[in-house]
Amino acid sequence: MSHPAPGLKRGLQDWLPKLVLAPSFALVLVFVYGFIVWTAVLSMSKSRILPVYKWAGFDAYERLFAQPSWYMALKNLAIFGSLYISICIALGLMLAILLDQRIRIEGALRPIYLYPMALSFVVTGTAGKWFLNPGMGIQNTVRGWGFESFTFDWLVRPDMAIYTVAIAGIWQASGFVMAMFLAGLRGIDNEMLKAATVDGASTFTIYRRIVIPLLRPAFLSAVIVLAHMAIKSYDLVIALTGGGPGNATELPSTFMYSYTFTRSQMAVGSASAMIMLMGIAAIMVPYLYSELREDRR
Amino acid sequence: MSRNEAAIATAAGPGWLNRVVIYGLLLIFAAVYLTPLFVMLATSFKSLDEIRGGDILALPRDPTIEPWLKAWGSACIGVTCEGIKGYFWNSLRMVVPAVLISTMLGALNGYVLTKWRFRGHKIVFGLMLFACFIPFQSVLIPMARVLGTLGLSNSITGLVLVHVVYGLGFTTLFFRNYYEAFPTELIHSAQMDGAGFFTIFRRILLPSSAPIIVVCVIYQFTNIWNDFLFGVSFAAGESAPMTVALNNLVSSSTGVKEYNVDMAAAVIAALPTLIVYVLAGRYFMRGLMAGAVKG
Amino acid sequence: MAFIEIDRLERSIGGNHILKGIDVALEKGGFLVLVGPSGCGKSTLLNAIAGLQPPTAGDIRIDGQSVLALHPSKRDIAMVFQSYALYPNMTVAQNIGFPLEMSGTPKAQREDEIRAVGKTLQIEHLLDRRPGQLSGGQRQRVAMARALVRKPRLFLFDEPLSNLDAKLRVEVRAEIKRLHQQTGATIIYVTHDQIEAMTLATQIVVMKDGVIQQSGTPAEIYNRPANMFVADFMGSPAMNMLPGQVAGDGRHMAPDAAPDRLLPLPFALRVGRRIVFGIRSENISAEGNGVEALDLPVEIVEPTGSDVFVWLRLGSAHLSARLPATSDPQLNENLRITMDISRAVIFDGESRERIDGAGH
Amino acid sequence: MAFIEIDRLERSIGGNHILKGIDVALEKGGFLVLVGPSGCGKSTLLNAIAGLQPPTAGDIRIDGQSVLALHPSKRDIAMVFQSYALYPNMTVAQNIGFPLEMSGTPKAQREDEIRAVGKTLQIEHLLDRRPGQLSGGQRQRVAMARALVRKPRLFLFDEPLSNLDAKLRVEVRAEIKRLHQQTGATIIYVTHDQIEAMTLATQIVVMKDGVIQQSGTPAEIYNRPANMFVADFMGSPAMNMLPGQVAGDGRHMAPDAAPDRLLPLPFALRVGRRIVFGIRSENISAEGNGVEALDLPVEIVEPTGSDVFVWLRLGSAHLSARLPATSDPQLNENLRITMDISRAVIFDGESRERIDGAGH
Amino acid sequence: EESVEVLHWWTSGGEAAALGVLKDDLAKKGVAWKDMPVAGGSGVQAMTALRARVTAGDPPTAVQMLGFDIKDWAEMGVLGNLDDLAAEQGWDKVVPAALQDFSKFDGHWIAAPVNVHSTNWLWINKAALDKAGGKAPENMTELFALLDNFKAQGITPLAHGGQPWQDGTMWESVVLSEGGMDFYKKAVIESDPAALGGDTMRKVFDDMTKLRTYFDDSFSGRDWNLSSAMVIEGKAGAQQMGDWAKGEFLRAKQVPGTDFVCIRFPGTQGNVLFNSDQFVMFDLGDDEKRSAQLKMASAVEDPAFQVAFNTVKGSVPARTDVPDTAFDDCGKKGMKDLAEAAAGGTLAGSLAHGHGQPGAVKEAIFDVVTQHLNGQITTDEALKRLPEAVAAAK
Ligand SMILES: Nc1ncnc2c1ncn2[C@@H]1O[C@H](COP(=O)(O)OP(=O)(O)OP(=O)(O)O)[C@@H](O)[C@H]1O
Ligand SMILES: Nc1ncnc2c1ncn2[C@@H]1O[C@H](COP(=O)(O)OP(=O)(O)OP(=O)(O)O)[C@@H](O)[C@H]1O
Ligand SMILES: [Mg+2]
Ligand SMILES: [Mg+2]
Repeated sequence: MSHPAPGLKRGLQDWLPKLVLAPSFALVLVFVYGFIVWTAVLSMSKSRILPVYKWAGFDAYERLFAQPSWYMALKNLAIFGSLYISICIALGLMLAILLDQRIRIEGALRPIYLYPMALSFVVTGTAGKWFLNPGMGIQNTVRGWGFESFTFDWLVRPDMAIYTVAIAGIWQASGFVMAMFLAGLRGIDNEMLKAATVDGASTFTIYRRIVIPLLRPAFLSAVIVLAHMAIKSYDLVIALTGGGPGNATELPSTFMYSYTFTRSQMAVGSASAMIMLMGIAAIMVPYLYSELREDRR
Repeated sequence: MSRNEAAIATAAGPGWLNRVVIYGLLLIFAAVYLTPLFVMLATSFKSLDEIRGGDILALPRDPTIEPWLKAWGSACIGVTCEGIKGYFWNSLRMVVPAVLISTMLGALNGYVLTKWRFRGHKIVFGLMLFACFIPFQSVLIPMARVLGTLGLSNSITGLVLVHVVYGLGFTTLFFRNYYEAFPTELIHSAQMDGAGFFTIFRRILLPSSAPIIVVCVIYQFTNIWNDFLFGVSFAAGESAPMTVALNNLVSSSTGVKEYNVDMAAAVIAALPTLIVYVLAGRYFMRGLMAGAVKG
Repeated sequence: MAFIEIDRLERSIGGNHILKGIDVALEKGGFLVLVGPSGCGKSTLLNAIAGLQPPTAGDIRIDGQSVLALHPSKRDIAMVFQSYALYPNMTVAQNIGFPLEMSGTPKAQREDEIRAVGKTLQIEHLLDRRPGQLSGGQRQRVAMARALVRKPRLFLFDEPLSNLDAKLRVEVRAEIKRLHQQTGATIIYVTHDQIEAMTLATQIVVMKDGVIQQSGTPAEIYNRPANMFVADFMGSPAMNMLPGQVAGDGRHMAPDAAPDRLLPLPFALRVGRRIVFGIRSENISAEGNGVEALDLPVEIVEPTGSDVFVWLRLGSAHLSARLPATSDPQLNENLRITMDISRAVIFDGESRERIDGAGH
Repeated sequence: MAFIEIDRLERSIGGNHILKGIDVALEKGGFLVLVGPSGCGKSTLLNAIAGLQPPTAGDIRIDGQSVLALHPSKRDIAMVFQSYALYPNMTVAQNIGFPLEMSGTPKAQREDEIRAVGKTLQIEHLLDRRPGQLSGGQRQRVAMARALVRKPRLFLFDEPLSNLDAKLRVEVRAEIKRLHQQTGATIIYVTHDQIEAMTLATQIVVMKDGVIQQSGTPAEIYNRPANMFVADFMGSPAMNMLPGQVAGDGRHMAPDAAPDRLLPLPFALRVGRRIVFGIRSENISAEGNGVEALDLPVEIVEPTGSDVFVWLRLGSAHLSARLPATSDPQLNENLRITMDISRAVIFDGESRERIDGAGH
Repeated sequence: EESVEVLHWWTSGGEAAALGVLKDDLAKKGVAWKDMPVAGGSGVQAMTALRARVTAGDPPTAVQMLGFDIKDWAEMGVLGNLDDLAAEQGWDKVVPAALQDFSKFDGHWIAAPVNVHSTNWLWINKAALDKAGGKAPENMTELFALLDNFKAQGITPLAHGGQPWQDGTMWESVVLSEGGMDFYKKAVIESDPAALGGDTMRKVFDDMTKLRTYFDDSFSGRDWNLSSAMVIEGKAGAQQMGDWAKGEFLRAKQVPGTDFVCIRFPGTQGNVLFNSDQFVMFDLGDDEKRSAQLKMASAVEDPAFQVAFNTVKGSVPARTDVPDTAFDDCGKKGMKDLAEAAAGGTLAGSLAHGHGQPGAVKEAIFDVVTQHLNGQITTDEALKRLPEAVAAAK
């Protein structure tokens, strides 16, 4: 057998994987990192209605941090984010554990918990706005049943509206979290649970001491997914409250959108986008680092 | 899937009481989760009068499919009154190629990043993954600029490009996690058998990737179908996707609110994703377990 | 009345009979090894004893009392699983201490006992590690420690050595043996491995398809297998089995594979009866030279270092023989062998049960 | 010039030296078995030969030509993996036919060859199944068929039997042996299992930490191990090793464990030299009764059915001895044993290398 | 063939039907209509879409636009020039000067005004008003008295939808009522800090606080048309809203003067706060497209279209030379008020609808007004924050 140019052939085989990856990587470099740089430039420009590339230094950042509503947005994100993440996880975990108890109708229940994830915010918002509105929705209905003093008017109370947004968000995402935990539960070695039973642990103890600690990776994934959804939450707020009453449900994402597009303060909007990106990076980079540092599995 | 049989069956107290509590809780939550959908469905079959006066949780007194017909075929969106059906097809024409391309690219990326590693593969992956997390509002303007340069502004093709780009991070993540657990020996074996890069992918990996493809397709399908921001920014008008049309229908600023038509349209808009979730839910779980989400 | 009594135990899952009336009795301090092919119901039986899967019928008594109504944790049984089932989120010490913690042992006492059992099993230096940082053999010992520390009245082991490599297996096996001898614990042990079964057990139970085939001491099982299944299952290489017909004076058999090469029988049988002649490879030697010697061609030679196994052709059948490491059989040449007929085992050709010399 | 020549092969991964200058030569038709503890670099070496991982230095020549520049598929080498690496989505026939398909063999011819190799390995009836529907042994045979069908000039096997249970292992081992004898293929085979190595190889290479410890025929390796590592690694139970000091006339050793029990040496050595005396359990017997006999207390008795292993105490050390199945040593009583000194192996106490009789 | 691509947010109901008139008209002239509707409160999403199109270098032919947005876009130099057409058709003479402010940039016509809305209206249920004596209120005091009466009748006195732009609409009417047109111009149009933080403004915020007490529980986030429905059905007594609300009443087959009453917001008779929808023509640099653009602009300013469109939409024509015969009572009143105000200098742009201040300032004012109305900040804080926010947004 003769191989005319073996070196060349091998060369192509060696390059092929990189060639295949290259287009995707290039797309991401341009469309994500290029755009981040672009946004950074805009945030230091004098852009208002459209991009203009006149240097303005950190003026936009100064103006951003002079806005009371920016602080409102940050505060709301803290409230919304912590509630959304913690309750989604608690509820998702509870449902997953309940569903893991040899439930006959599991196949029917799972999609019921999951389906809100499938709905677009336009749909959810339309229904939710109506449903949570005291005059038309659940409060009205329950009063109609004879409970005259029943009150559920959080949607219209500035101090409570952000909680309503959290409720809607939790309704939408907790099923997905449930699925993640259920997948984690199904991956736990059955013999371990038997061992714990023989060792004398009660069901509650088994979950508390063995199962839940073992779900650590699922927790981590859930927190990351939920955190990024919380930070990016835009649709939900716009559909449900439009940021109101007042600016009681303003979040950084809606803030950024309105400054960039409706208030013609593109530089300030871009500055807020950069701050958001930094916030996301602060969460994601350590996670990615720990995830990629050692080869798991 | 009968697990923890022992742990539960014998562990705590009278079994039946436990079962009642468990089923009770599950059913209550199911009811809570279902209520909004129920309200939407019930409303879509009611007449406007009934909606104004009535209880939102009540079943329709005289069900009518009129709102559905109107939403589908004759509701006015802008100056045309042909319902949302045209936009429904727009969405399909956008979603199918976008899902297919992003899934395909994700699969190839996952394949390279696990089975053909090179120096720096982790950094490349990290950069791609981080891309999942950028807020989309901040890329609208630059993206518009690029689409315009490419001559793709205001077109379905442009939307497909956008969704492919911003879906890549997640699809790559899914496939990478999945292929990570795929035995490398199989790749080595195929290499020795004389298969090349693409042959191995097509003949060995792809046929075994069904669970993760399902997860990826469901995830991408839902996200892309439900996207509004990109749709309204890059394809308002004739090539607008479903969500934009739905928004035009339900949030018009003046005129009588036809809630029943709105709800019918909303349900129609949600139908494909709902069907996908209900039909493929089982495979979705299986795919999740197979490593889409580490856990 | 034995210490452990399992009485016509049955279990079916969804119409499938997994256990079909199992009877076992085991004395206090006994070491019962359960063997059988995969899927025969060994784990199911162990789980039933532990209380992890309730039986459908029958009874399990320990020390004279039925334990069926007791919760697993109340049966005073410890179990070591095939995968060891160590809790990966706890340290070794916490793993070992877990059953004590569950039973409410005070912390100080717990630590003493953990240290004591750790000393016995030579894992003191590992107490602060997590299971993920241990080798297979070390994990095995931790799992054992977790069982030991409870001082239960019965230990259950479900294929504890199957994940270890050959060398480690020998070591841990010796350790389990020593443990049993030191503590006098009562043990029920599941394995696939014949050597393990033979070396550890005081009593072996061979199962097949949820039915007990034979129960007895290792020597009984090995030397006087109740039927062909047991004979074939125990021993490596498997016992040579030659079906044939009793011929001549009733003290010889004409094997079907080579009807003209008569084989001597250990006892007389009715002429013409269909039987199976079984002999183990270590009972064939190339040393003797009597009238009953056979000259058979050598097909394969397998020197293992400590021995040489040869595969001989007898008509259309094969016989394996174990020869000393020093012997040097030549491939394709004839080898003269003799069989230790006193150790041959005869089975009925129909029922496949062993025929006892006494019954002729 | 040998058929396969591996020449000072090295490989490092990220600063770690995995292979540290490996030299191997193998004749055409040879069966080379590579043994060594886990992580010593066996798979790495095989992968380098196959072309799956390039070496950092050195050369690999087949039939006189370097193959380093060739793509794996062009080296004309087939490999059977530990996990068999069957393509789960293809039928058995498609699996076997895959390499032929890749080399562009026409369909009709492919089918003929699949059927032919299927016949040889007795898997004809399985051709339409998928790997998931096969037992371990069947999978193993399919993997072999896939390698065989290519008729390569070299086969590589990476622990092909380690996933099988003991019984099946013996069978498949015999099958591989037969195959080698029938086809005269050249084979490099990795295993952990001593018996496998001994029975299959024409040449054994023992590796440790990326360095070859010894290379030779099975008998050489077993009987004349180059050093203590090899002696300890080959054989089960491991060779008894007693460190001590040459004493008296230079033909005896005083073991450290019991300095007063002098052991005879096979040849004379300088008095006072530190050595290690090694003897395998099958070379200790309870039969002889000469002057060199020792009376040692029995610590453990392990009857395996075919043999009885006893562990004897010699001072603070232990000796294992293999006795015939018929013997009945009593626990804690003294047993009189003799050693076959001609088969004892002596190692230097410092270098741990074997000391040859010739060199005194 | 020629075509126009029109970006607008008149996506449904009467508005879309009104636009259909224009579409048909153009079709007759051989110009095809490519529709690009983007719904969402006063064009927020539409402006986003527009920005994307302009950034992409592919702007639509014509875009519905409001007030200061037009100026902003004109400043970017991306709009076309309609001077020739305007000269030919004499737009300068028939379009009120206050409107021209927005339709022209640097003295050049850049947009074709479609209509004029005015925001300082109050819509009252006739039956409820009759029960309360039948007299329409003429100042804030009378208004509060009327609302008290409604409350006594057991209906929601004031139907209001709690969205920032609705809050703003109400606020600007109150500003106009308390301070008159001069104050409105000073505080809102010129954003004089003293006026924004002064005593008159305190009265405005006090009024707002008081008005808040006449809302029902579920006002927050409610669309304005639902509030109108409450007035129509008699569940509520009155609603402060722009003249587009009339469409709701008409569609419910109600007759002005019989079933409902339209009055200027108490204390603002004679003053008009307007906003005007205009079609802005982008510079497309293509003669064929430009010709279609001009045809469309000309069609928009066609008196017949002005009548047809505005009778449906509830607004009044942007041209003052259109006869009012086709309009109902409220429409006629609107046209008369507009003509008077234009002549008397009491016509000013509506802040809430983008004709008082650029978007940034408008939103900044909304922030304060909305937060105050919802009780998040006190009147004192509002008075302090208002000038600050306006200054910061500039
Ligand atoms: N949950 C179950 N549902 C149905 N059949 C089951 C279930 N669990 C076990 N079985 C069946 O019961 C039989 C006995 O299983 P068991 O685990 O006891 O076998 P085993 O003897 O322990 O096998 P191995 O040696 O492979 O562990 C098997 O045939 C198995 O298929
Ligand atoms: N990709 C890698 N990166 C770093 N080290 C590696 C890599 N692959 C293997 N090694 C190291 O190389 C050494 C040799 O590995 P190899 O797989 O050749 O061992 P082996 O002898 O085949 O062991 P086993 O018998 O367990 O299969 C091991 O110590 C291993 O940790
Ligand atoms: Mg089992
Ligand atoms: Mg290996």
